[in-house]
Amino acid sequence: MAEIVSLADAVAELVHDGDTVALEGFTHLIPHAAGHEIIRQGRRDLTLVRMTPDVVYDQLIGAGCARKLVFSWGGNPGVGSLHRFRDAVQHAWPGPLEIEEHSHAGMANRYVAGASGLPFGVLRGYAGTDLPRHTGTIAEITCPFTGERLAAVPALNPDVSIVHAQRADRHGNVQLWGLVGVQKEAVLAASRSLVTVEEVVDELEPVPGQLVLPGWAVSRVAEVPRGAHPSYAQGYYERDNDYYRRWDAISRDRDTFRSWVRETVSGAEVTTA
Amino acid sequence: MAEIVSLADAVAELVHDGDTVALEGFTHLIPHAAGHEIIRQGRRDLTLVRMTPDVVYDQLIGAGCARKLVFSWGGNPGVGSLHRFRDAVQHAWPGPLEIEEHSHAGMANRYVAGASGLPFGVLRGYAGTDLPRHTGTIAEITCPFTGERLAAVPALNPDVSIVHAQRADRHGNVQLWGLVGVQKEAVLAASRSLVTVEEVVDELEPVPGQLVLPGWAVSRVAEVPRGAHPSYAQGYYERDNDYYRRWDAISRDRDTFRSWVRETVSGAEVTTA
Amino acid sequence: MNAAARPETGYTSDEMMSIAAARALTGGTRCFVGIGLPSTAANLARRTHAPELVLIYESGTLGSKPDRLPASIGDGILAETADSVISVPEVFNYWLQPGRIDVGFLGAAQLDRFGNINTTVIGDDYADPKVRLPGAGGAPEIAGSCREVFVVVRQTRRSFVERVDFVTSVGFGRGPGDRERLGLPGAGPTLVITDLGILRPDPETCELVLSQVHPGVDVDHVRESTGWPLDVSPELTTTEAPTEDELRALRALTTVS
Amino acid sequence: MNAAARPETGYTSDEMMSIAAARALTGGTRCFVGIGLPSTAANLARRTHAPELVLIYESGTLGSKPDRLPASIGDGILAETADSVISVPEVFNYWLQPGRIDVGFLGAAQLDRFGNINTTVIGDDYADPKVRLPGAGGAPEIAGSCREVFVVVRQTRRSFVERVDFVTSVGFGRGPGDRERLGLPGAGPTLVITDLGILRPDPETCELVLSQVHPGVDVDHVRESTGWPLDVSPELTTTEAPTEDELRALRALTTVS
Repeated sequence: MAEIVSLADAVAELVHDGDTVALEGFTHLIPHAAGHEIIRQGRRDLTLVRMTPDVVYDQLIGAGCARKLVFSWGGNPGVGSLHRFRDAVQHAWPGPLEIEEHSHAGMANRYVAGASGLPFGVLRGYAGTDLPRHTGTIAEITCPFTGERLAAVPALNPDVSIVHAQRADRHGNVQLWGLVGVQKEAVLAASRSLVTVEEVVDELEPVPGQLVLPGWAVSRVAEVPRGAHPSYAQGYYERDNDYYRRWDAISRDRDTFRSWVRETVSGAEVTTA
Repeated sequence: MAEIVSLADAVAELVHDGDTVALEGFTHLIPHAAGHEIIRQGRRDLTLVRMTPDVVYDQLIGAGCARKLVFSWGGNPGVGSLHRFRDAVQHAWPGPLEIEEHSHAGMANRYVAGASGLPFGVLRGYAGTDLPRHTGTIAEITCPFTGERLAAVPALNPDVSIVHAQRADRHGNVQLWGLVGVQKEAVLAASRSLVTVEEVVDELEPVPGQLVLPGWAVSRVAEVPRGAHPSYAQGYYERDNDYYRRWDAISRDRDTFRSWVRETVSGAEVTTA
Repeated sequence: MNAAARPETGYTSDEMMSIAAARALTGGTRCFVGIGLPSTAANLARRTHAPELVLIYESGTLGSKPDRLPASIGDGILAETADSVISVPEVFNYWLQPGRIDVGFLGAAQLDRFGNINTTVIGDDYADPKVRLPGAGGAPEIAGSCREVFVVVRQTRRSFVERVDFVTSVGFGRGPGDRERLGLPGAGPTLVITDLGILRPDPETCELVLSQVHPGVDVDHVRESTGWPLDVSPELTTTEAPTEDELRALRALTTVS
Repeated sequence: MNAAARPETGYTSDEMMSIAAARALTGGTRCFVGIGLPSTAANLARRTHAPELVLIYESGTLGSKPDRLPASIGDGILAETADSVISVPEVFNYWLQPGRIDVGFLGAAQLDRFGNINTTVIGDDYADPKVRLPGAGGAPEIAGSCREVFVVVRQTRRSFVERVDFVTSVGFGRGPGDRERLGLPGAGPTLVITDLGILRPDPETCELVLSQVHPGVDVDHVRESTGWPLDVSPELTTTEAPTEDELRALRALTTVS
């Protein structure tokens, strides 16, 4: 049964410097509060994994938590570019950022392989693109029955995966619905996992389209109302589209970003490498 | 959009002699009525695919519809053996039955590969068992990243897959819930598909745990109330456990079985090869 | 359940077997419940001393809490009472294969001295078998991937053989080191519960050894019911007889269904 | 949408582009809707002449029917109005990869004469790019597996280049036969809709050729806005101007969001 703890305790216990950490949530249910807690606790040298590094990863990268990014699409959805991500890749600020770049299909299959206890996944992908020239984790594999050649990608098995969900019960059983993305796979692929939830309830009323993760498959649950803001939690609150638009201005300038970290993530400082 | 037709028309149109046909449903929602229609229309030389060939496949095999069986567990669940299946394997009655035998994990991954448009699936399976010595469709594959050796199985892509569901709407969108087994994979893996449903409704009210197949992914829908009997349809009727027990006696004896076919499947005859 | 309760004890040997098997499941163990005898034992355990037991069925249910004995592994009660209902591919790929399950609970038609299981064919010729059995089902991967495997099976000379006619599910293969060589992550069959007693693998030889007899069962009778020269543990113990509570719970479970 | 409506026409070139793109989607086409401009066009088509259009988003929705323009490809309205909500791995593995989708609708940062798309980096050095773009997302496999691909992109000398700096998604590679050699099942980019006109691949050379100009657009201006010597089809036609209904529907859609 997953233990129910505070967000600060969960991050302190589960996320260590140098870890490979995945925060997942496809537009919906992005664990922003957990991301801020990682910044607040000053974690360093993380390998950050995420299909769609958007604003929360821009913040983590800008704050100097990351050594490496494993991803398939890094942008501010509906707005434009991620300026902290760009600044790290183009100008190594606040430090150099190694990248390992895949397609969505590849990343999804890497999580599936990780969740399945397999060392690799197979897909029809990457053929003819320039990705395999720059990404070491794309290989060719031959079908033993037909001789056909396909792409293989290694399993993703993060040290910690963090996702946000609508609800958990007191045994740590987790319930989410709406767009469920790759959250189940991310949690099952990881050695340790944290689920932040809108609320802890006595009984999980069934909801159409729900996905339930048994408490015994989750390490820690933390109750964090609005923990996905500015993304949304279906049934709880809407996406704060203004925040995403405002982020463009905040993140464009290093000093504005520094002030944002100091003021918003309560006193955390950006240290440059 | 799936066309809504009668069961007889659907089987006449979709299932041809010599086809590879999968009827799926894991204990729940087994398409018995469709199986009987195949017997009634006298289909021959079918390669029958099913993870758990139980009573409906005992009937199809006994009635002489099958040339080959691809499966992972053939029994009468909760009762014992399948006597028609045994008689076919042990005494070639009513004709010889070729078998291709896998484990559940292997069959499930064969359907997944088929649904995914991949030529093969990968699993940790079969190691140390005698299955690979007798089943040609099990191979070894090496992970291109770790060098680890795993099992590979070829995709299953039936000519026709048939499943039963609780409901469809008038566009042929299909809704099922409860144990969903491998039905989605079976339908998506097949060239053609038939879904028999308890009822066709105007609107599919969402149900927790539902699986919805869009009408454009299904070839034909046929309304067949109680079409899963003697198995069950959650929310509609219970499993007829007595039927399964009675089947043991009916199927033990060839003549009793012949009479059953004649009387129950309206006039069909068993022809021996 | 075959056989009536023996007048001298007030319970049948099958009842003793189910109760002994149930006792082996404790706490919040995640248990993959195979078809047949294991389901009775697992449900009994959950209804008596192990209410936190997590029952997983290959039909796609995690954490089923049935209030009667399911008629099959796909009984609707399993889905209706589950924490989560998932597809069959997901059961095998996301839950069984990565080693998330503590105990795989299996039956057997034949079992050999190294705990290998046959549920495929009786006879030497696969193509022309003496008896065609149901086949593998989920068992090969349950036997491979669960952290340990408990087998529940009635003990006779026909079922307990020197070497199974067909290895459907691997126990210890041909002996020490075989599981490792085959890359099977789990510990294999650590416990075999029969209607006569309990066998455990010898840690050195991996051979199944009689470690416990049920009350009133003679060791010689167990030997005669075994198709290989059965070793008996020097620390042989006798199973505690079923309690009134256990018998009542078992009978309530099996009568209702 | 940038730029105000030109007084002489009453609509902007972006509006013309979205309307031209929308018109390309008809009937019950299954359309995989990429991020950005494609979503506007696909939603416009569904709201006007193609109510049966099946919209599929990589966020996990089959058959979304939003009544406003989604703010992103993961907008809640897409899940709430979908026939089926599925996981992201399922979108790619069960629905895209096997070729079930008729049209993949993509945007681009750079596009070359063979319809290859770059959304990864601008500049020659991947490790030290001039501009770091968002990356691949779902596009490489959308471009590979959909039966055909429509690209919507604003046409400038910077975006329409002789050869993309980085092939994120394959169009026709280096020319005829390349898709077949790479094992890509779909027909590739059969239609490129810009703010100036429409380009189609020459069936022999696979090179993008101007086949249509939007009303009031000069062919020379299109040539100047293209980074390679642009061929013009001998059957060049002019796009029908947006109707009042189309403009009203487009503006209703984009204003509400």
